[in-house]
Amino acid sequence: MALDVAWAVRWVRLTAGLVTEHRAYLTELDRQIGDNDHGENLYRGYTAVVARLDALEGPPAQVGDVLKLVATTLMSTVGGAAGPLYGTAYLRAAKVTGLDELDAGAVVAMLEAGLEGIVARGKAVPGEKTMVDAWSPAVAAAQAACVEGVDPVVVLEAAATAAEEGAVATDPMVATKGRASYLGERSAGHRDPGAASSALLVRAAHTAAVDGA
Amino acid sequence: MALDVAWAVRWVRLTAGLVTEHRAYLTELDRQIGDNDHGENLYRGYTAVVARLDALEGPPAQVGDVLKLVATTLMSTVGGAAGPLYGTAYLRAAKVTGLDELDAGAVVAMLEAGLEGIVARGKAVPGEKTMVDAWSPAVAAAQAACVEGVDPVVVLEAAATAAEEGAVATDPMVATKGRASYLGERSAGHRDPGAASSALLVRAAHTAAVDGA
Amino acid sequence: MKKLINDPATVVDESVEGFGWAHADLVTVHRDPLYVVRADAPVEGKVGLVSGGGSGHEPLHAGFVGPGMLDAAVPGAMFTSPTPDSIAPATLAASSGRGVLHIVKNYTGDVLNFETAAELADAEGVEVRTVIVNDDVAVQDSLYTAGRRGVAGTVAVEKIAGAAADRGDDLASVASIAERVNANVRSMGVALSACIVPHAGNPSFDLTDDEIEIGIGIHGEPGRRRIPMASADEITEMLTTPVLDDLGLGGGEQVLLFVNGMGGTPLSELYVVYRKARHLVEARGAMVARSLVGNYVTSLEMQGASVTVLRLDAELMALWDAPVHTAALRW
Amino acid sequence: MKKLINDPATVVDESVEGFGWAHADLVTVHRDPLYVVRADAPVEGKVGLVSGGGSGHEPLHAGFVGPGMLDAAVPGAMFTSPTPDSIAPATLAASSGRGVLHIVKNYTGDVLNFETAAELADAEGVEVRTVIVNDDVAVQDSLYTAGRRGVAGTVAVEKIAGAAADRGDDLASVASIAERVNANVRSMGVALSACIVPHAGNPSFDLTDDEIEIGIGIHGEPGRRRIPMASADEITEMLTTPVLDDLGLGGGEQVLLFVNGMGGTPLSELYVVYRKARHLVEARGAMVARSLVGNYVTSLEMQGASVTVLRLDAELMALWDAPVHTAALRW
Ligand SMILES: Nc1ncnc2c1ncn2[C@@H]1O[C@H](COP(=O)(O)OP(=O)(O)O)[C@@H](O)[C@H]1O
Ligand SMILES: Nc1ncnc2c1ncn2[C@@H]1O[C@H](COP(=O)(O)OP(=O)(O)O)[C@@H](O)[C@H]1O
Ligand SMILES: [Mg+2]
Ligand SMILES: [Mg+2]
Ligand SMILES: [Mg+2]
Ligand SMILES: [Mg+2]
Repeated sequence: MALDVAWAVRWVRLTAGLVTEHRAYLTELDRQIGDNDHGENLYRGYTAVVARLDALEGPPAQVGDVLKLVATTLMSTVGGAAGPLYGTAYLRAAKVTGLDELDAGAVVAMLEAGLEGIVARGKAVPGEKTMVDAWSPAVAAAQAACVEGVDPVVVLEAAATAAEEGAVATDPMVATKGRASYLGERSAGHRDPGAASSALLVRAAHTAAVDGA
Repeated sequence: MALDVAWAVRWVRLTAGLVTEHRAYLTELDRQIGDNDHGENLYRGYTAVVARLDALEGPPAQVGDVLKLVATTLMSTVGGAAGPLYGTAYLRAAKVTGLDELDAGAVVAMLEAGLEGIVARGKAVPGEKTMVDAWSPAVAAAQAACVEGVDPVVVLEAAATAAEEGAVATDPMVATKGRASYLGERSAGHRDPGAASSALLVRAAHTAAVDGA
Repeated sequence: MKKLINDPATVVDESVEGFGWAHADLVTVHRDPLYVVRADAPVEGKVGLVSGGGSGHEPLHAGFVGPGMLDAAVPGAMFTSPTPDSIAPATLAASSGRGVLHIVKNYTGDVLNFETAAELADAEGVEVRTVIVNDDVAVQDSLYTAGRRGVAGTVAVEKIAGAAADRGDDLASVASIAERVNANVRSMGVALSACIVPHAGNPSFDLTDDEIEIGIGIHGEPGRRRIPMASADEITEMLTTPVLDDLGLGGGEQVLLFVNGMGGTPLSELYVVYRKARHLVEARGAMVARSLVGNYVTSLEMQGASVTVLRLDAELMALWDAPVHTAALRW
Repeated sequence: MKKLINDPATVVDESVEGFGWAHADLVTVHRDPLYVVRADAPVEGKVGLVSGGGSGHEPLHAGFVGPGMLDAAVPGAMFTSPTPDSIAPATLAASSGRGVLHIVKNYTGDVLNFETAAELADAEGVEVRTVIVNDDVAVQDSLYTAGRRGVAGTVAVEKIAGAAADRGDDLASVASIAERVNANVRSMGVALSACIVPHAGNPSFDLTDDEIEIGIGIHGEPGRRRIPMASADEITEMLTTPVLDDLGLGGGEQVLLFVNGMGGTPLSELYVVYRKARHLVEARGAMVARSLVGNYVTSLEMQGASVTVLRLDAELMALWDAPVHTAALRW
C-alpha cells in the first residue's frame, strides 16, 4: 500500500497519543540528565498540533501539508532545544512530501530530510547522545529496507525498530551535545530523552501505516 | 546556715550548667509555641555570665554584686523577651541583696523582688502561661515556708518545688502574653519555655545552698 | 539542615560584615556592639531613625539604612531582639540633636529592649520617641495576646517616616507620620514551609506536604491555623480579605499594595499572588496606586508570602515617592 | 510540592500579567505571543536590546526591562526557551530602526530559537546582532559539551550593553561592548537543594541531607560533581577560585563582585558568601570596585548561590554606573 494524507494525519495523531502516554516518562528521563521538561515540552506541542488539525476546515491536500502544519506548530509552541529541532525535521520532511501518496522511496526521502534538518540545526553527529542517535540508525535501516517494490510499511517497520534500538543504545553514551553534556561522565547510564521521543515518533509512523492497511 | 557571696557564685554557675544541659530542651519547648530560640538565648547569656565571673580580678563583695553582674550581662547578651525580663529580675533582686549573707527572710525578699521585676517589665499576671507562672508560686511557697528561725535552704527547697510545679501547670494554659499568645488555643498542651527555665534557675539556688551546707 | 554559613554562632556577624563591605558607600558597620549606621551619620538637622530586631528578616532592617530611610539598624541574634547595649549606641550615632525615632516591631522582646535603650539614650541627652508597628491582622483578639505583631508593614513605616525626616520634620511630626502609616497598614501572611534557625537546626514547625499555615509571623512561629494546601488565588483571598476588612477599605480609596516574600518563594509566584490581590482590592472599588513586590521582610528560607495594604492619602503617597537610596530600596 | 500557583499550565502567564500590573509605569505586557516590552518602546534613536529564555529565573529577564537596560524580554515556559514566534514580535517591538541586539544565554534551545527569530526579524527589515553569554566556568572542556552556559553574568551583559545603547552607540558598538563584558565575566554556582518545576512536581535532582552540587546551572540541571556539605567559606572558595583562575585575574585589577542567590537561600547567607569571595579576590591583589548581592538569576526556589566576577575597565565601570530604571535593578 502507499501512504496518503490520511496516513499522515493518523501518524501525527498517534504521535500525539504516544507523547501524552509517555509524557511523564520522557520528563523523568530529562530530569535525570537534563532539565525535567522534555515530555512536557512535547505534550504542549502535540496538543497544539491536534488542536490545529481539529480546527481545519477541510482535510489537508497532501502529506507535506500535514507535516508543514506540524512543523510550524511545534516551532511556535515547544521551545527549548526540541522545538526547533523537531520543527526543522518536519519542515524538511514536508518539503519532500508534497505528494498525494508516499511509496517506499518517498518514505526514505522523508526520513532522510528529517534527519538532515536535525543535523543542520543541532550540528550533532551520531554518538553524541541526542535524538540523532535514534534518527540516524532509523534512516540507515530504512535505506537498507528500501528494495524495488517493497511496501512502505516494511521500510517504516525497519526504521521504527532501528530508532528504538538507537534510543536504547544512547544509555551508555557520554553526552557531548545538549544539556546532558554539562554532566560529562555522569550522563552515562541514562537514556537520552530526545532519542526516546524520536523512537516514539517513528514507531507511530509505522503503526499508522499498519492501521491503514 | 546563711547564704553568702560564695553561694551566689555557686548558684549562678549551677544555673549556667543547667541551662547548658537543657539548652536543646528549652529551645524545643520554644519551637512548639514560640520561635525556637529560648535555650539558645539563655545559653548565650549564661555563657557570657560565666566568662565575666571567670574574668573578675577578686571575688565580688556581696550577694547583690553577683546578681548585678548577672543582670547587666543578661540584659546585654540575651535579647528577646527573656533578656530584659530576667535582667530586670536579677537587677531588682540585686538591690535587696546588698548583704554579706542572706537569711530566710532575705531569700524571700530576693525572690519577691525578682518577681516584681518580671511583672514590672512584662505586665503578666499568673495564668498567662509565662515565667510568672513559675515565679509566682515560688514566691508564695517561699513566703509560706519562711517561719521564725527557718533555714534558708528550706525556703529555697519550697520555692524550687513550687516553681517546678508551676512550670508543669503551664501545660494546659492558653497563652495570653508573649509569643505563644499568637497561637491562641493551639498554645495549650505545651509547657512554657520561660517557666521551665525559671524552674531550673530556682532549683539551682536551692542546690547551691545544699552544696554549701 | 544545609546552609551557606560557617557557624551558627558567627553567622550574623559575618553576614553584617559582608553587608558593610558590599555597601560601604552607604553604611558603616560598627562591631561590638553590632549596629549598622549611615556612612554620613549623624545627618545634620535631621531627626534620626533607628530600627532593629532579630536577624533572619533580611533585607530588613540594615538593607533600609541610607538617605530617605533609616539612619541606623540594629541586628540581633537570629530571630532575637537586639539588646539595649547595641540599640543605645546606635541611637546616639544616629542623633544629630533633633531627636531619634525608634521604629519597633511589636514583639515583647523588641519592645522591652528598645524601651531600656531609649532610657539609656535619654540619659545621654538624646530625646527618643517610639512607634510600635503592629500591622498583622492574623493576630485577633489583641486583648488576649501580646497584641498584633509588626510584620511587612514595617517597610512602609520606615520608608515614609524616613521621607518625613528627610524633608525636615521635627521629632513629633515624624513620629506622628509613622503612627499614621501604622494606623493605615495591615498585613497577613502564609507559610508553605517552615524555616530553620541555624542554631536550632530543625524546622520551626512541622507541616506535612499538603498543609499550609495561615497567619504566620516572621519568626518561624506557627500560624493561627493550619489548612489543607490550596491554590494561589484561594490563599491570596484568605490573606487579602481580612486585611481589607480590617482596614475598612472603601471604594475610591487609593492604596499601596505590597506582596512580600518570606524568603524561599520564587519571585514569579509573588507576582501570581499580587495579581489576585490586586483583583480583590479593585473589586472593592479601591485603586492600587503604588505597588511593591519582593522579598523585603523575610523569615530566612521560609516559603510563603504576605499581603500588605497601606491606605494612601496625598501626603503619604508623596512621602512614599520621595527619593530613597538604600541597599534594598532605591528610587 | 507546594507552590503559590494556580495551575502549572498558567503560572507563567499569570505571573507575567501580575508583573505587568505592578510595573505598568515601566513595561507593557503583550499577550499571545507573550513578551514584555518597555512602556515607551520603541525608543527613538536607540539600538534595541532583547533578551529572553525559560521562565523560573526571575527577575531575569523581565525584571531588567526599562531605561538603561533591556527594551524587551521574552519569557518561555518554565525552564524552556521561548519560541521564535514570540521572540520575533518582541524584536520588532523593540526596534526603532537602529537595529536590535539579542542577548542569548548559551543553551541549545535558546540559541536555536533566537536564531530563527533573528531570521524572521531580518525578513521584516530589522537588523539583528546576537551576543551569546557563556560565563559558567563549571562547564569545562567546551569541546565536549554544548559549550559554557550563560548564567548570572547575563545581568552584567544586559546592564552594560543597555547603558551603551542608552548613550547612543550603534548596533555594532553595543554588540562589541556586550562581547567585551562576556569575555571578561565568569561565574560558578552551587546548589544546596534542588528546585521543583511546577509541571514536573518533583525535585530536579536528588540530594541527600549532607550533599551539595558544585557547578550547577540555572535550570535545575545537576552540577558537575557532588560533594559532602561544607562550610560557607569552603564552598565559596570552590566557586571563586575557578572563576578567578579562568579569568586570569591579576594584581591591581578592578572587578565587579556579584554574589547571586538561586532563589531559596536567605540574603544573610549571600552576604556570608560575599564576605569570603571578597577576601579571595583581594588576596590576589585585585580590588572590588563594585558589588552586587541578591537574587537576580534564580532557579525557582533552589537553595544555593553563584559567584560572578567581572573584570572592569574604566569604560565598563562607567557603563555599569550609568542610570538604570527597571523593576529589579535601579540606580
Ligand atoms: N545539538 C543537538 N542536536 C540534536 N539533538 C539535540 C541537541 N541538543 C539537544 N538535543 C536533543 O534535545 C533533547 C532535549 O529536549 P528538551 O528537553 O525538550 O529541550 P531542552 O534541553 O531545551 O530542555 C535531548 O534529549 C536531545 O535529544
Ligand atoms: N509579658 C511577659 N511576661 C512574662 N514573661 C514573658 C512575657 N513574654 C514572654 N515571656 C516569657 O519569655 C519566654 C520566651 O523567651 P525567649 O524565647 O527567650 O524570647 P522571645 O519570645 O523573644 O524569643 C516565654 O516562654 C515566657 O515565659
Ligand atoms: Mg529539557
Ligand atoms: Mg523565643
Ligand atoms: Mg526570639
Ligand atoms: Mg528545557
